[in-house]
Amino acid sequence: MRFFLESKKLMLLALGIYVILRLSFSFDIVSEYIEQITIYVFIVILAATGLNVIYGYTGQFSLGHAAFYGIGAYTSAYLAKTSGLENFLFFPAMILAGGLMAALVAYIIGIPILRLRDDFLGIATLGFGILVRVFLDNSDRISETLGGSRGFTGIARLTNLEIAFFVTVFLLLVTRNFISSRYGLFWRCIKEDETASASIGIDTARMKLMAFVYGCFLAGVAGALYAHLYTFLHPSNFDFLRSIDFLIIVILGGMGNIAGTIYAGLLWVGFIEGLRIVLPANIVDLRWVFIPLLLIVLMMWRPYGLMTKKKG
Amino acid sequence: MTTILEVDRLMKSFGGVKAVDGISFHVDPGEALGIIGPNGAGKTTVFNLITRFYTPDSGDIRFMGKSVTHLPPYRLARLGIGRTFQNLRLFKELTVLENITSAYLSGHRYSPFAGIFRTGRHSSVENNAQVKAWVLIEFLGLAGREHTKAGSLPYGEQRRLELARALAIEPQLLLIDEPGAGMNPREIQDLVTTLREAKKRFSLTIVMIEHQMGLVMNISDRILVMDFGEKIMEGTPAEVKKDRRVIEAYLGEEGPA
Amino acid sequence: MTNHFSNEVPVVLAIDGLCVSYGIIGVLDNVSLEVRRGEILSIVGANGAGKSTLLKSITGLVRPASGSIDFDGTRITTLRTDVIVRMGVTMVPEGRRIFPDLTVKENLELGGFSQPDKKVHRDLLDLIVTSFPRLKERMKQHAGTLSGGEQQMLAMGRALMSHPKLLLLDEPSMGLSPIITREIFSLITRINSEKGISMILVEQNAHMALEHSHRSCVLENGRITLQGPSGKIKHDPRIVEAYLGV
Amino acid sequence: AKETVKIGLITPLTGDVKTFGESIKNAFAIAVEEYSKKGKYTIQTVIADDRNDPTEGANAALKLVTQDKVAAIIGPATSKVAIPVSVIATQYKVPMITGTATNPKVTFSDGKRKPYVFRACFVDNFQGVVAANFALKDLKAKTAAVLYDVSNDYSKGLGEYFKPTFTKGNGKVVAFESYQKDDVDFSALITKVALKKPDVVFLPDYYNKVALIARQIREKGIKAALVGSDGWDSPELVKIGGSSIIGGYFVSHYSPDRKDPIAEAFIKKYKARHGIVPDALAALTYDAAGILFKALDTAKNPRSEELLKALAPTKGYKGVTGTISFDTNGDAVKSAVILKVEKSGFRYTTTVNP
Amino acid sequence: MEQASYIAAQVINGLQLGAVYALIALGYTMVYGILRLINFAHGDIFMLGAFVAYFLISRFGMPLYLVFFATMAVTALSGYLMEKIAYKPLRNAPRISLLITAVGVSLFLEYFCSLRSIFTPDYIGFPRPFEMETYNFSPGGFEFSFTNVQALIFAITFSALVLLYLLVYRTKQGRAMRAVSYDQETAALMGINIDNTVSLTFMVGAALAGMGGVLYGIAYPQINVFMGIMPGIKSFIAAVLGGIGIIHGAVIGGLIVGVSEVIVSAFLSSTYRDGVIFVILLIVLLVKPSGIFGKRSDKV
Ligand SMILES: Nc1ncnc2c1ncn2[C@@H]1O[C@H](COP(=O)(O)OP(=O)(O)OP(=O)(O)O)[C@@H](O)[C@H]1O
Ligand SMILES: Nc1ncnc2c1ncn2[C@@H]1O[C@H](COP(=O)(O)OP(=O)(O)OP(=O)(O)O)[C@@H](O)[C@H]1O
Ligand SMILES: [Mg+2]
Ligand SMILES: [Mg+2]
Repeated sequence: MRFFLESKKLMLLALGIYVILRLSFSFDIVSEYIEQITIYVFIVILAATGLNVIYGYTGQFSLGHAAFYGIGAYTSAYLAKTSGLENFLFFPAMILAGGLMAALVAYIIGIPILRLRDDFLGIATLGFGILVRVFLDNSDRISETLGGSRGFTGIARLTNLEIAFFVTVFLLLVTRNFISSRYGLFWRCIKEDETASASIGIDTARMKLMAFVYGCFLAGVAGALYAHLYTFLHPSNFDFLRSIDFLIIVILGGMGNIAGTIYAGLLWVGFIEGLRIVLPANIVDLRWVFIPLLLIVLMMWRPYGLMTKKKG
Repeated sequence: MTTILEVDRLMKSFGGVKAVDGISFHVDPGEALGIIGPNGAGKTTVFNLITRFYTPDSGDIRFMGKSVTHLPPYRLARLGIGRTFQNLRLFKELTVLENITSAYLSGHRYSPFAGIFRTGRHSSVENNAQVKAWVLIEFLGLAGREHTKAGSLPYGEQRRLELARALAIEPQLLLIDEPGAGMNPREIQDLVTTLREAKKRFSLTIVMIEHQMGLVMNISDRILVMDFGEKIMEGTPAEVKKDRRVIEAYLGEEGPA
Repeated sequence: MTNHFSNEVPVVLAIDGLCVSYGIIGVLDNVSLEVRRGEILSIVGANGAGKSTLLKSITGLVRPASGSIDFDGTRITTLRTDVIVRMGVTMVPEGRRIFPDLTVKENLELGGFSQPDKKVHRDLLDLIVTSFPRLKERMKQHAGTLSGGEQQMLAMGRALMSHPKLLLLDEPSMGLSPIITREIFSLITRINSEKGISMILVEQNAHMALEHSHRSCVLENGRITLQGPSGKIKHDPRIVEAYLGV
Repeated sequence: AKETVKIGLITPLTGDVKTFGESIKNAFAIAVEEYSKKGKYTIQTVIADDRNDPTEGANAALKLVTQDKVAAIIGPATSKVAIPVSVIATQYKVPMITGTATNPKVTFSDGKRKPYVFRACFVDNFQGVVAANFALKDLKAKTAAVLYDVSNDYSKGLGEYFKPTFTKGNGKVVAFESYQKDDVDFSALITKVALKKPDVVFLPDYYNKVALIARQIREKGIKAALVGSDGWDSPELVKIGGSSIIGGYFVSHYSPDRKDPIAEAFIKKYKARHGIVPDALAALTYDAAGILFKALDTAKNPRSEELLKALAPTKGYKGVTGTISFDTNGDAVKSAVILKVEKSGFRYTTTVNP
Repeated sequence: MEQASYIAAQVINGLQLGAVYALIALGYTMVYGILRLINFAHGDIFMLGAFVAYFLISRFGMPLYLVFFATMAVTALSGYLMEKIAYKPLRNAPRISLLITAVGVSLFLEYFCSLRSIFTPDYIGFPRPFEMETYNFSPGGFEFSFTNVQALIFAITFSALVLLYLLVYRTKQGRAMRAVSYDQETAALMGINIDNTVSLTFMVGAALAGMGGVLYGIAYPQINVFMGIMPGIKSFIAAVLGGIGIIHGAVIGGLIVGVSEVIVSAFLSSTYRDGVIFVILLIVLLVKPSGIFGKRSDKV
């Protein structure tokens, strides 16, 4: 298929990375901790890419991305657990279900909410994030399995390097093509000027919704992978600060820059976990003092994202 | 069909100000209509009402015989009403080429699936878009700039790019709001030539708002003069130039500057 | 207008060897010029020649890479915009830039922000209101809802409120009806002759610019290619060909 | 030289419950130091911060287990972090003892016992039941109101176990109201509760919330007795709550004023080092570590199987928080004490056996 | 009658909470107005205010009115420093980078202050400098009561509103603030010193947040380094609800958020209080995209 032919170089690169990772995992060159973090990085990149589509490309400010990540996580975990199909065979279907549920919710909430712009949209999505958090906290009223504020326990560990890697790479390629198609072009037009976009015949409401739904779909898929990697879900994993995490990655990577998102995801998780390794025991409590400092310094150094040199 | 656009007793007020006060006019296919009038007469508002960026308080707009008053802006664009803006509205971070292809592609579809998996439909539509864009780039003298970001073009080229973008939706009716603003007399002469040629080549009907008499008097077959949201007169350029009311309200005593 | 400014009239503004660039793109290349007290200097040039950039560097909105700018004998090259403004240099920016959510009156008052004298303030307001009756009707309206022409009048009026010694006008007639354009230019002349305010006038409408200035410069690709009394420049064949049309 | 054994401590050293993490870290350090003097092995502590975040906790646990290769884990402090860590402990067969995580699912979930996971505290249901019985029998309460934090599993769990016990004993729960983690304004709830005039108000939450609620309860003129849980145990309780909280009762693990040499020794040491009386978190962690070290000494070797064999049958361990035995689920079986809040501190009232 | 008294009691409860939100929202609105920046660290300035007041009262036993002034001075200074150190270098950067920096500043303040060598990670009791008194009224059998704490909060919030109004709409500095908030370059062309104006705005906003912190400590006498997060978010929602950039909008928005939170807790369940705020916000924004008092003039 052309899809694979056109991305030949990238596919080869991906394959190379995969082989290196697989070998170092199989031969215990790195600890399982590093393995887990590596897989986690893919998940974070995938979710952040979703936000990049929504915000970086289409200019729709979202402060509630983690909510969709959470919806994907809870949906797929719940389906897998209650259907008894907690195995590798059905796992792709469960991942898809997580993504689709996030997309569906995004669709329903997007119709009213996406009429708002900029910070107003940001605040509305932030509010939605809080709403989802409240819902998850009380989810045990709906089903004991969901666990409410006690957390959703006993999820099968189905996410492994292969699944996480290939799902992420495939969806990144899809995203890249999507963005270079007419739809991606329209998204960028809308980001620049909505009125002008409408004047050349772009159905702005529909395109914005499409970007939002797609971006949330990616978050949902990432959430599904997360649920089956960490095997435990807690509402506090999907709160405002997690949304900010994704936003930080998008901005560090540069708005509308997928490669940047990949690097920034790696850097951000790498830094948070790396400090865990390098900080001496008596000052571990400084870890979260250093992390924001690094963030501030990075922003001053590269206000347009890591990949873009300072302008002007 | 005799008229391409019919505006019927259009009204719009903002707060207490009646920006457009029951204006009616029509545009025939293939003609160029100029709209002039003092600042604040409501000219731009008329454009915004036709393209539905503002909702009319009352009145009706018919395009090619059908009422389009209720349609959203993007539908009007797809029906064939193109426009430019008084204060440039380009996609500044997009290249010249992208500015033009986006307009073409909005009317030439392929599915998201085709886009993601690069089907044959995708390539044929995309190829056509490039071809069409190149025609416009050459036509408006933007060759060599195609990969420049629109925002970093000099002002005059930005104006031309906006025109190219409006033409890329393959409109039948083109509404242009002060294309000559910020141009020197020499550049205006060039613009006259370009617009004349565009009209012929793309069989356009043009409605133009303009304060530069050198431009509007040269292009228009007919001129409509507005003041206080109303039509104060309508006629050929020669008639308008002589009209007392127009001279008093708009042109000033010494004739066109 | 005829040029009657001899060398005895003091120089208000002196620019020497000014170079400006945005990033790596050079915009102004070794520009030198002078404005004498009470003089109107017009700058003519194609789109993108760097006219606005020149005005912005005078008011400190753009930092020059090299060269110097002196106003009234003081070096202002590196001063902050508000300091320069308070020294008596005011600009009417391109595209009006009025404050859309403030009323017309508030916009005018802001123009007089650096004007401590209440009496001068009131007199100026009166002058502006009589010069632009249209603004008077709209004193309480939000400036953002004015039409393009009304906004340009407001921008002019606002600049005059600071009682400047040197007024920089960036395309004041852009988007204005012929009658208002003429009014604006006659106002420019009147202010100049009555108040003796020196001006730099950047204008696309080359006919009007040459008509209403004492001296003119032609700016092409960031360099001054021609300079002289407006009366003379008006008839220069190169100018006629490139800027005036037939 | 003695053989070195690595023990991991996972605890929140940053974030919203940093306070817990510090108490736990301090207590653990004392336990390690004491053990080093007479124990079989040299202990090397590896400390990891979980920021009270499940993902961070899981990452930290994996690091300790697969990278640092610790022999056992002490912690984490809260259930939401202890649950994912317990999964990892089970998977990698590393014994883990949490001092303070009270959610039943830490040791037992989805119908399965997590064989490597233990805890030194009692579980939510026990405390809820104890508190309800105390209210019924000792306070002779007929009606009760429950206010709990719906987003805090600890608080919610206790509230939910209190209710049926109290109802079964012919009491009536006249108000069962919840609030959210970040709430500080409980006026609406309390105004509501005031109308019902309950005999007792059950406040199963941490001291900071309880103290605020207690103040607002008294300010609204409610005279009901206040009853709570081990989360109350902090010197700050009285500082924040002032006179409103005086006279309240709460279930706890140990009483600082009970004559008990082990407890006294620990309290003295802790006080000497940190200038404050240890809270329940510190005492429980000290006991958790003590149980682990005892097993370490009895086990053939400090590897997982053998350590587990020594740990699981722990019976009658004499700790600061009472005599601890593990039941088949690895949960501590021990008596609870009821303490009364007084101006000078917490006074021992009675002991309740399971 | 009893029901009416109950409702009245709940509304007064809500107004108390709302008035504190309003104070924080005022600062948000001002800073947002001038830099279009959602200053996430604003909630932490509020926290700082509460801690400063705590130290002043418990360590130095300072009288209350002095505590207010001293706290406001300290938070104003910290607002000033925050702007100069973290935000000013990014004045010409994209707005979103500024927002991320603000998040960084916020996290930094929280985690830094939670170090025992700085403040403390504990929840600590705030020493209320006076005894609470309740005043009961029963005009015609309709009973309601309020406390001296509530009276203090209302009085201060209301005077802050009036003073701020005078500052912004009646003084030259206020006009400068508004000009800078629309267009910095043009404001500079009016002879306005941008740096000073931005600094002033930050200081005023931070002083209000500091005052909010003191009142919060008095009303809900317990403080912690993370105490600013939720009130911060809710106050920003309040500011948006009322129309961001509009002074009285912030106050009305704060009161709406406070009252609806309490009313929902009273008649539905406390669980839904945050959810309901979102629903109200959404409805308001969909009907009026710029908030209740928000202005808009988007000409095409
Ligand atoms: N969005 C709006 N809100 C309020 N008033 C408006 C709005 N748009 C236009 N107006 C008012 O309507 C009137 C007509 O404005 P319009 O822009 O149509 O004038 P115009 O004829 O295009 O003028 P110009 O030649 O200066 O561009 C003006 O008085 C203006 O103040
Ligand atoms: N902020 C900026 N960043 C980068 N390039 C700029 C910037 N502003 C202007 N330029 C470029 O500098 C050149 C000169 O611009 P300037 O605005 O000074 O021209 P001008 O003579 O005033 O033209 P116009 O008649 O269009 O107003 C143009 O090529 C323009 O694209
Ligand atoms: Mg117009
Ligand atoms: Mg210019």
